[in-house]
Amino acid sequence: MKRQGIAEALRDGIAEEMTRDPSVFCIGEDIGVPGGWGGAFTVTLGLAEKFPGRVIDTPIAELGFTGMAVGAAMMGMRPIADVQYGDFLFLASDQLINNAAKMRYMSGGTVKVPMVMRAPIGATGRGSQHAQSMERYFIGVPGLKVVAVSTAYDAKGVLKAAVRDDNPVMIFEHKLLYGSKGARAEPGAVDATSEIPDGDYVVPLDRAAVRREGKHVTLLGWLLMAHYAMAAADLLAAEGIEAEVIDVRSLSPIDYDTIGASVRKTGRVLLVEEGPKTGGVSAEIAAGLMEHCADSLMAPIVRVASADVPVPFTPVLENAYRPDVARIVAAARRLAQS
Amino acid sequence: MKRQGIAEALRDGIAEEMTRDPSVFCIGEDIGVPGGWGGAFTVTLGLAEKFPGRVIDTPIAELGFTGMAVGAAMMGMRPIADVQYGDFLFLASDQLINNAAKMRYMSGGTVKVPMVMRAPIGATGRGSQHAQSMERYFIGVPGLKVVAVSTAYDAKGVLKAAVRDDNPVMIFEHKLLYGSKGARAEPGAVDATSEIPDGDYVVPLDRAAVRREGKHVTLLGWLLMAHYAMAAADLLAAEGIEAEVIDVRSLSPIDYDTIGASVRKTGRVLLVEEGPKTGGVSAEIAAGLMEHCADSLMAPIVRVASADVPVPFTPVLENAYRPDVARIVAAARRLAQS
Amino acid sequence: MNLPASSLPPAPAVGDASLLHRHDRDFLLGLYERLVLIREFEERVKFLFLEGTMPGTIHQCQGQEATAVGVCAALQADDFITSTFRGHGHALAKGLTVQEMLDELFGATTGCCKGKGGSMHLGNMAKGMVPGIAIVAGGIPLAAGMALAFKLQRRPQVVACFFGDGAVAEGAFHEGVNMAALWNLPVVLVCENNLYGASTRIDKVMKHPCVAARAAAYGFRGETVDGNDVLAVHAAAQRAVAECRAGQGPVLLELLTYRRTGHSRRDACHYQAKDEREAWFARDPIERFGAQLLGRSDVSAADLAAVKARVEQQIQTGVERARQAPQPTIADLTTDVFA
Amino acid sequence: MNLPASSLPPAPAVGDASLLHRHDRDFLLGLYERLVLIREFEERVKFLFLEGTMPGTIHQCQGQEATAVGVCAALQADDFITSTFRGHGHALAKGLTVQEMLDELFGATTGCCKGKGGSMHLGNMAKGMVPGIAIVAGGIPLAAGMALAFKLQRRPQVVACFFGDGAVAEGAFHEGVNMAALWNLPVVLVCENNLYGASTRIDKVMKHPCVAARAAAYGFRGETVDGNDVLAVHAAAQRAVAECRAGQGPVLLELLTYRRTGHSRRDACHYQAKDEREAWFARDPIERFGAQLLGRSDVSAADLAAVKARVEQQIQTGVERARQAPQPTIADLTTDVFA
Ligand SMILES: Cc1ncc(C[n+]2csc(CCOP(=O)(O)OP(=O)(O)O)c2C)c(N)n1
Ligand SMILES: Cc1ncc(C[n+]2csc(CCOP(=O)(O)OP(=O)(O)O)c2C)c(N)n1
Ligand SMILES: [Mg+2]
Ligand SMILES: [Mg+2]
Repeated sequence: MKRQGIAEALRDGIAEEMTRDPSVFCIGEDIGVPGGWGGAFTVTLGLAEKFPGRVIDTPIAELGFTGMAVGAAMMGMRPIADVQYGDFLFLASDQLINNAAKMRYMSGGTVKVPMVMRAPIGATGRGSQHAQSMERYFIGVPGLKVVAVSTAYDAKGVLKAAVRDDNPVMIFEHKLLYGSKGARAEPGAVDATSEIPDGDYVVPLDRAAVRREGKHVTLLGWLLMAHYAMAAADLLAAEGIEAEVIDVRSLSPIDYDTIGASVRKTGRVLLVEEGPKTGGVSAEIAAGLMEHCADSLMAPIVRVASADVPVPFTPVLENAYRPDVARIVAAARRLAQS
Repeated sequence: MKRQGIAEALRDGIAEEMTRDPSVFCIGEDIGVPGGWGGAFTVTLGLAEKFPGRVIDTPIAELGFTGMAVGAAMMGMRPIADVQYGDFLFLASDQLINNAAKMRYMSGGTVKVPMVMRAPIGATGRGSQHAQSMERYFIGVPGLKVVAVSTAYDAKGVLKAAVRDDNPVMIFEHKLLYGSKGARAEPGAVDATSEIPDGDYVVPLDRAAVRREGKHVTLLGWLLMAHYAMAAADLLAAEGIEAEVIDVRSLSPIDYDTIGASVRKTGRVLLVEEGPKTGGVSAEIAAGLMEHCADSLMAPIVRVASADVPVPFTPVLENAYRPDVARIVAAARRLAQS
Repeated sequence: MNLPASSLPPAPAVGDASLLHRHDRDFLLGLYERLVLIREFEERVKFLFLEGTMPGTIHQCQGQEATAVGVCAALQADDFITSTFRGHGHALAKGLTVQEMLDELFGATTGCCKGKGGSMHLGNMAKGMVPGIAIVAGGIPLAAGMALAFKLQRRPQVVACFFGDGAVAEGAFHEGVNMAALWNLPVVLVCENNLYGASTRIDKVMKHPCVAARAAAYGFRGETVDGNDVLAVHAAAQRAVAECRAGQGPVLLELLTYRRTGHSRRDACHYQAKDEREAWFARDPIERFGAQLLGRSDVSAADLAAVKARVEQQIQTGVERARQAPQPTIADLTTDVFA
Repeated sequence: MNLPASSLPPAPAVGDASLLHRHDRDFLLGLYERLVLIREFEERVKFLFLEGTMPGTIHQCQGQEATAVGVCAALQADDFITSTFRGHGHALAKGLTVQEMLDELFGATTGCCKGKGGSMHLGNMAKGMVPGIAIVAGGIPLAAGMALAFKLQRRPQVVACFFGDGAVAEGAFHEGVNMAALWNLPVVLVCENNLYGASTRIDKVMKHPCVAARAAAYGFRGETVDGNDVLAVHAAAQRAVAECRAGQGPVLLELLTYRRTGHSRRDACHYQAKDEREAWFARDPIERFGAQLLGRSDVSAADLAAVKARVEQQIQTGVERARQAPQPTIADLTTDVFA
């Protein structure tokens, strides 16, 4: 057992998978440069020295190296690719969506694409182009699995499960949760450390996690918003409102079993999402819950999300853009009383 | 007045705008080649001869020419760009989403990007990579307007409104609705011709269109599915179920006024979407309607959409993939009786 | 041969006769049979498409047969190719059967992709062909990645990546080729330069329209070859494959050729100049190779006729069976999404 | 100057002394002042960031001042530039004020982008600077499109597009540059080759790491220039701008330079070799130009000191005001999305 942050836990998870399986390798920008940072958020720090030739620094060419990861995966390798900021996935999305996700289907089930694509997201004082919540663009792509990790325990377990999965898996991570240290530390970071067991473990790619039990209202969130929802639940409890908090975690497929069970208990659902309200993952969950458990809903599902604007730079507006604990509490209170 | 199909109506609309405003020009692949096709679906046929130097054939470089359209728009031009198949938008999405959509905001309101991006979508016997319903990927992007046109009248009016709009506008068109002729005709095409008035007119970019009035259930669709919904309404009427059919048309922003009025009347909503069910535009509309008019809903909102799979080639499966009139009728019947 | 536009790459020298005598009769007749097979296959598919019995869309390669055949003849069975929307020729050259391809085009479950792929996505991994990538240039990074896998796995395989002249303008070309060059990956980058990307002539999309010359910018070797000379293609491909296997890849082969048929479906090619078409028709790869073969004492006109007859028979049988081949049921819709 | 890695582009010749005497004193002191302004601005911003009073992130250009200043001095006020995440120097060189920039960095509504842009997106359209594009190479197609607009509108403007050596590997470079070349667009493609893309050295990402040589593949002119010699940069930019205005664009200028500071924020540059850093520090663009200037009879050390004092004062005032500048209110969140 040791206490680790997400960056460390991912690093160990990658190292363990690389040790276990020689077909695993890393590919991305600035991930293994001597004297460098181990990627934008230190996740691969030291791995290049440990696994010579298996941590591949690429030119700045997201479409190209993503396509290479797809091709290598088809030939039996298990690449772990990453982009420095999720926003750059737009450059790579043709290879992810048109090739990685469809190759198995259009080959009649004869091709496998066991690759992992990691991407940091979240608004963090960098302005519009290094801030977007990208998960919405991938949950509607058949053939991709999409996961978001908000604790170090999950990060390691999901990473390992993803590496071992025979399909393309996208893992979204949040810049404020990495616990990156030193020069790469983030202002506004939130503690996402966990006790990490010593042995091997995986976290399934298709299960939500109940983080706190409650009976009045179900709060659904992921990444930073899962943490904010927990903080909100604390405050709500002081008012006598017992919120159940679920970290949705698996964004595609969505775990309607776990979430549905909660909804049947509370009858009230508040979705919390970082990213503009329109067209987000919350829309899918809201629509899906109406299909799965409309009978249990005692009030309309509510979404608390960011404003429908690009991410502003100035801290005043960035903070107003993103849901915060106060907004979650207020919305949950209204919902619980409705 | 003359009867025209969508391809012809768009062609005339573009020609009229180019005549009216010298800053309008077209940019794309194979759009103005002598002896060529006028783009993949004949929309720009003959325009290069009529407007020398203003119909620009590009190399096959979607990211590049989209970025050029953004840049030209910023300098006072009004480009109409197009991709041959919507599926190729993944290659261009960085310029659309990171630049076109954000430029105004991140400049503090000093930049304008008056550009139009047209894209044909829909499953049409071409296999997985020439078939996707792409609108889902753009409705959640603040700064973009997204429209889908299902009649020739709308196509021309929306095109003109989009050209005159000072913001980036994406227009989605459906391959089976163009009414393309000759060598570019499409098997399975549906008649989308309209009587086109002689004078100038525009269709607003933010209004849905009620296509048929009814009181038992509201069918919401766009593009091909708007036509299928109309056909379904005919069959439902024969059973005594009066369906109101709304062509959502404006996918971002969504016209909750028009749609909400219908929901308040019928209390029952069936969304029909081509494209995988998960993560589609229907999810947003369902979630939005819950927020806008939950009190009027007499039954949970239902989505009829394509299967969560890549688009299959073989006609048997492609037809099973996409919602058809029978599936819409069956779902509407169940809903009306619920 | 004269190319009308002066800005085009120089015409390759006329076929090197010595190549003909380096090979034995069976090998040469084998190449000839593949060429004829592709031509007849394409002609029959065109007919079936136009008559309306075959579904989908088509992008065909009549006139370009020598590129596919010449390159694939230089590969081993366990080497790979990647292909495009225009992949029928590549597939036949890499050893896919007429039957599995026709079944696929008819949407049958016995097709090489169970009917889920279709004309633009033909492939068979067991035979070393990745399903065609119909996104122009989309196969280039993919092939570079396959080659990276071979290198990391210390396997001797190479991958030949087919793409068109039009693909050279795409960012994917640039990114994929640069990394292949950087890491000396075993990928033969085969540009089938048929002078047109869809309806657009190459000189409208490249100011300096020699594709092979692009290799130098990335620091590796490129070569322009007469793509309508199957032996020249084969020889160039053999050199390239050998370099790749020796860890000296990649190599860019620009194969000059011409599409005799429409870009897709019913395209009448009005954008191709008449004199250009005629000049290229006069150097049809199959006629030329047939004439060359007859210059050998051990090949007769009857041999060539026998090849043609055999091929026609094979295709005829294939079509009859494909028309009867089993169609999928709705349960098949949701299989094969995840492994 | 010696570059440690033999595969790097040849070092440019030492500054051409004749250039110094082609210009008048005011022009030269003006250049010097811009250089010093950028350096002092960056140093102050770094301090503010590290002390924690300035929000956001920073990408700075200490050591590269001569590229921005030399290029922008060759432009007219109504010419445009596009920039990157590393845009402070470009902005000051194009005439943005210290105040509007500092206000932006402090997130104030009086900033050049009302605080909505931030360090990576500084710009001011009225002064000919598009907000910085922080997607590597994303500004290249954009600049080509701006140049296309100038051509279509028959306006005499040109656009100078700044990007780094790292951007050359991106598809956007390839696609944008190809079209700029095809259509002879008036865009000066300014590659600030500081030998590193983030932590990655150029020889790890290009086998043939001469950026200027890339132009030939696209059929236009490229030139490598000593990017730490402001007069050489200015002269090259003037030639390029003249060609562009004459309809003979584009031109690719590769400006060899070096980043003295971290890639971003607190980066300590451990990936830069010590001897390399020292070699480049010895050719600091400001010190060199200062020494050159003192070689003129009409420039004294006191002149240079006066420049520095003026700049420091300007920045000091700017910082004081920026700290007090009005912050947005929540109502501003949803404005400026649509025109
Ligand atoms: C990314 C992308 N853009 C556009 C198209 C549409 N398209 C299909 S084939 C083609 C022309 C390709 O030309 P080339 O690469 O020379 O191949 P050829 O058709 O000559 O075999 C185009 C533009 C596409 N399939 N993919
Ligand atoms: C598309 C994209 N990929 C990656 C990054 C992350 N990133 C920011 S700057 C940078 C290095 C850029 O190098 P170069 O172009 O040489 O410019 P320099 O930093 O040297 O000024 C990288 C990789 C980015 N901003 N955009
Ligand atoms: Mg071609
Ligand atoms: Mg650099």
